[in-house]
Amino acid sequence: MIGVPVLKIENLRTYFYSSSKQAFSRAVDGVNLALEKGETLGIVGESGSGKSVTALSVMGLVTAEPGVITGNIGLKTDGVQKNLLQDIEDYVKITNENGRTVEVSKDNPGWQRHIDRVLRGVRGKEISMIFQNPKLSMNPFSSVGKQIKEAIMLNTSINNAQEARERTLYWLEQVKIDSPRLRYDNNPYGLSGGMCQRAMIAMALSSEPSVLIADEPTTGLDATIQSKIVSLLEELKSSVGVTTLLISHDIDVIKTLSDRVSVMYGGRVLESGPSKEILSAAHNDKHPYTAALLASIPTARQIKAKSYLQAIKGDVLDTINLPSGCLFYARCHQVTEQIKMQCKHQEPELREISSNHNVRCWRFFNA
Amino acid sequence: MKRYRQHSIEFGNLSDVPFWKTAGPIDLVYISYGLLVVLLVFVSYVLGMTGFLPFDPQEINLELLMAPPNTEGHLLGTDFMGRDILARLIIGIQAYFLPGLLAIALALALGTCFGVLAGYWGGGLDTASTYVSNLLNSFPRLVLILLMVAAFKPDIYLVMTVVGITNAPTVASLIKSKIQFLKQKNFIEAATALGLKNAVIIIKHILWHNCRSVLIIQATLGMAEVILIETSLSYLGFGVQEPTPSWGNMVQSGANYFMQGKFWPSTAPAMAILLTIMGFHLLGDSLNNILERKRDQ
Amino acid sequence: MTDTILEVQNLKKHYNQNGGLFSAFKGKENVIPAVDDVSFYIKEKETMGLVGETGCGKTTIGRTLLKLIPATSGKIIFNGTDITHLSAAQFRPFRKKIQMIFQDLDAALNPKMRIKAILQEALTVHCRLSDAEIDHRISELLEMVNLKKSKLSNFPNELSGGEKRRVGIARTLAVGARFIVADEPTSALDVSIQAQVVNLLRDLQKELRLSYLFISHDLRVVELVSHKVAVMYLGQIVEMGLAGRIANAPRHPYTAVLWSSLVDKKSDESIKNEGNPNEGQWGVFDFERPNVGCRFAPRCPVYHAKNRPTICTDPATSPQLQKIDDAHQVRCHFPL
Amino acid sequence: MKLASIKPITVLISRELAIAALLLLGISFLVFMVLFLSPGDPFSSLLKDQTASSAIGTAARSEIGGPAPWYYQYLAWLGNIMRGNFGTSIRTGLPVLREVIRTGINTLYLTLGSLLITLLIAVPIAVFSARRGFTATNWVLTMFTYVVSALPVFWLGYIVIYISMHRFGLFPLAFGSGAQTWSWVYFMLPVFVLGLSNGTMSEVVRHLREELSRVFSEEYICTARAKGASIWKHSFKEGFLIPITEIVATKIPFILGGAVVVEQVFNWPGMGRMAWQAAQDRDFPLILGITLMAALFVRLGSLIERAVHIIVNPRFAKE
Repeated sequence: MIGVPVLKIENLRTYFYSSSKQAFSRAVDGVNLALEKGETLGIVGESGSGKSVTALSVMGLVTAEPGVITGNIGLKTDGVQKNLLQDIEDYVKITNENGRTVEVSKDNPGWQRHIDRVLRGVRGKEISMIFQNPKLSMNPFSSVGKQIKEAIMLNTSINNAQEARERTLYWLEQVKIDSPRLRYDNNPYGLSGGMCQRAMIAMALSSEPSVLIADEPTTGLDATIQSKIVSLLEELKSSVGVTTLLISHDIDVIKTLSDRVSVMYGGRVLESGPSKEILSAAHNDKHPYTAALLASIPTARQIKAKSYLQAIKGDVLDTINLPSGCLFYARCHQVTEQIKMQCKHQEPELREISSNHNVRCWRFFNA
Repeated sequence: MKRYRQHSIEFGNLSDVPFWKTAGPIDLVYISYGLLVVLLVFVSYVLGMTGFLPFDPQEINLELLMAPPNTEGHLLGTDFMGRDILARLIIGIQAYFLPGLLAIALALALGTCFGVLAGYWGGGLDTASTYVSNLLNSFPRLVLILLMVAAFKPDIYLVMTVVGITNAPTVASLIKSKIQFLKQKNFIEAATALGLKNAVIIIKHILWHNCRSVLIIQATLGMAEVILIETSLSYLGFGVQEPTPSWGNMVQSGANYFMQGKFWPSTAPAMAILLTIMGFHLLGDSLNNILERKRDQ
Repeated sequence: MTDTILEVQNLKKHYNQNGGLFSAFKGKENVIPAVDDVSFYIKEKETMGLVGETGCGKTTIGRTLLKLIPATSGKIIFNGTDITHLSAAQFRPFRKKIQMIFQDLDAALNPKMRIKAILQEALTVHCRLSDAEIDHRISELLEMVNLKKSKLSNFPNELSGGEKRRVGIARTLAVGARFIVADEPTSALDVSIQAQVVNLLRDLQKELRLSYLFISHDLRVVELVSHKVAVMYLGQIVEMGLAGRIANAPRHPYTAVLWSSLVDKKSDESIKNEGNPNEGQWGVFDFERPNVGCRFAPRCPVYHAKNRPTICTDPATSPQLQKIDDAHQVRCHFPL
Repeated sequence: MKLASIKPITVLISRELAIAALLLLGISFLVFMVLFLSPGDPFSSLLKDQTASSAIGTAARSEIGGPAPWYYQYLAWLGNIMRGNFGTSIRTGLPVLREVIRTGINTLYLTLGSLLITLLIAVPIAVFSARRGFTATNWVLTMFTYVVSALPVFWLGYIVIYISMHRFGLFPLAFGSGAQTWSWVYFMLPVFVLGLSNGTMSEVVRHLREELSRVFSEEYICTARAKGASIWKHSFKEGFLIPITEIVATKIPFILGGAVVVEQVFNWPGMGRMAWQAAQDRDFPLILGITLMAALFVRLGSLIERAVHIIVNPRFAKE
């Protein structure tokens, strides 16, 4: 599986400033990811873990200020190598004190113009995105077909309207919308949530991107529809074979669809590796957070026995007031006396514990 | 380059950051200016009431007609009858103060009633109140006032009643949308489910906790409107009548001399109007920014 | 000991969808049966789960029980009293006993009030208490729901989702609820917090002898917490029975489809039994919503497998909820 | 079923028309009540020279033997209006309807022209500040809108006249003579003054800016950016078309009110000036006709707004 990554994110930091709290919310804090050709990389995490912000940062769609402040996003497709965060240093000045960022200056309008320029020809063409709320993500003032047609005309070599229409219908069929000809002229509000999501998927794939980013594609849909969308994505994965960055809080979805997975927490990747290894309850060597997350989902045995769920103690991380040691320390149930001080005061690094499996935990370093 | 700086101290409870740190600095400047204007209006009103003025505003001085500013102690000059402009400006606020408060009170009271009826109970009441506000909004205010003035008599209180009533739909729609927002968040249902009485929900939770800032903002903007209306009416000759000064009729009478190049008798009150209305507008808008909008989320 | 605390008989709630001012002239009324002829009962200390897709009317049932919206017809009997037609004032004493946890975390929380004031209001709404008693009760409540005392002085927007949910639960307990309608209590929460809240609700049930109507679309959680489960489809209960039975031996095709849609079951078992028998047969997504006959028929795998028998769609032979086993009812002509 | 519940556009628009008609009826009643209640019973005097043609009025009068009850009077009056008989002006003796239409066209020109000016100034400022956030240029422009909306409009008018007299040698009294070479400038002046200083500029800018920023942060705009499409194209309907028609509809009454003053300043032979004259003379038939006509303008404006809403997206037709 070792190849040249199509999308390589290095040391991405995206901060937001809360004026009412006079502090930074460290939404994404030094994330490294590599997406290889043909694979599906899942990012799993709870709300506030920074998984969606990572995706938006790649697409340059972060609107809250100051937004992306450091990093490197390398995109390599068909021999074209591009850094999507090119020259970010010209727009951002960071002041650190005691190893923490205390002040950021950013020329936001300038950066916005710059990134729009850099990403022209990347958005849509090279990377497409599926969003989490299908009904709100489609323009309510325009028909579904027109919106897909627009994407095709903008991002592919087709620039004949009639041809683009045919292509649109082809994609609508590919995502198994019933009577695509009828749906072509429907406005999004005439469609159900599941159908809208199918149309969104069609739109994202229609521009034949190198990378597809799917941000919570099943959230907010009914259970039966969710499973349909998942099986559609599964099918498309084998038929179209697009490189995918899949983001979800739903472990089951990630488990079904992704080859590798990164677990995010508090803006950091805590663990990454093959999803079969990480997300199966049977495998033992994993980050305590991943283990606890898996344990908190009711299993068939628990349901039968009506037993208590293994809840993770404490509350979700407040990204404004991050602890100085391991981010998960306060909630961790695997802290031993031996490593307690280390956990509390020093943040572990992401290190390989077996092939392709990296974990950010002190437990594995002393052994 | 915009600077974002982390709070230097280690904060425990983040809610303790004072509000003036959280608000945009420009809004604070606007608010201070607006509050200054409000204060000046109050002080002028009190000065006018107590007669504590630099000159007698009604005293005619035929030797000093149209004196330019800063002659013989007349800081802003004198008007066509030699009356001190500053004194007349100060006493002129009397024309707005009580009628203006009447208009605002009327607008808020009526608007709140209609807003609550339409938003809280909805249904037919909502349809009816939409109809009434559409009806009231159909008249250009000044034309309606001219009609009233023609039908009854040119009286500032009558005019202000009309202003108050025609302002009510704006307040009503704001209150209504606020209530609908709370309804959408199931807040009202939750309160009912708890067992609270309608009156408690409306008065305590809706009006006091969630609508008071809306009402304050509307009162502020209402005052600006009152001054603007009175000015226009005075110009048309239906406002406060000479010799009682109001800023409107001062501009109007001064404007006759504008063509002769004597700008001060009308410029001084016009500037007073400009600065005051701007003060109220800025105050209202920045209060809206600070109180009504969550800038972070 | 096992008295029936709440009984619902033939509850109906129809919405009139009309165009306001001029609807009277059009004559035609567009009636949407959000809840259509629903009957069930809940015993003390019991949890009944209510599952179904968005728009199936499960939330409407919860609201009707609390008389937040009036029922069109039917009967709601609480503790032996028919509460269907009580006026708001007559019903107020019952609000002490029947409470609701709303899906929206912010519903119970006035954004301009501190947590303490919110709890205080809930404590004093039905009875007068001295300040000392209030303080005492508040600390009791905090302990019950595992909330730190320091949070009392916070405003709701300073709390995390889990804390907001706890305050919401504390508020219902402050009133002294016996029966709680929990409308999607975990859906707005993160996975790690969901488990905490589910555990908390179950603890409280044991301690305070509460009964729940647990409305959720999370099938696993419903199966875990409830004693019996009702499955709703387009306003009707299509199957009702003991939780384990519904989940593992469903008789109604819809229930079967619903449970088979749990994604993880598929990924775990797909290797073993390749393909789902229902797969591919109901590719219709924006499905029809018939008001007569069997409502599930257009999506039903059995209906299609049996070559669309007319008995399923004929208005005269609408399927009725029938007992097929003790404590297991199904609304289907061809139960699995 | 979902699709079926969206009614065709013609039905929705005819519904709006019916509502507008109902509102006009309410307006006429309100106006009637004002005059009916006013001291000196101007209404009877108004009706006196009209009821000759109205059978219902005379019948009622002879039946009761005194002044007719209010609803008879109202119906009689309404019947006259329906037939286009607004009575004659007390002062000039000319038929009201013709006078109102004659001056109404002038006022319409003034009103629409100044609306255009307002939008031409406000839209760029709003777009600029919605895109750029807070900057120095922005602040200056915003302050400018606050200043012009707080200025007494007639005072600005005087300044403009003063300048035009001294710079261009134009005189207000020359309106209509058309002899001067610069006369078209003079036609533009009142439009410009009213457009600038009708007291709504800051509000218009604020409303537009907020709507635009709201639309820019909508999720579908995010989608549009993600697929590389122009956000202007996608935000046009919700961010420009709808707010602008909304402004046009809601600000017409304000601008008509301002027109009364501006027409006075510039001797513009419009409806507002006539209203002022009528109010001074207590010329009831005339002011009544003007009020009704002004209300008709306002209703037309909001009818256009509703129509645009419906055509742009039938889903919004339901309030």
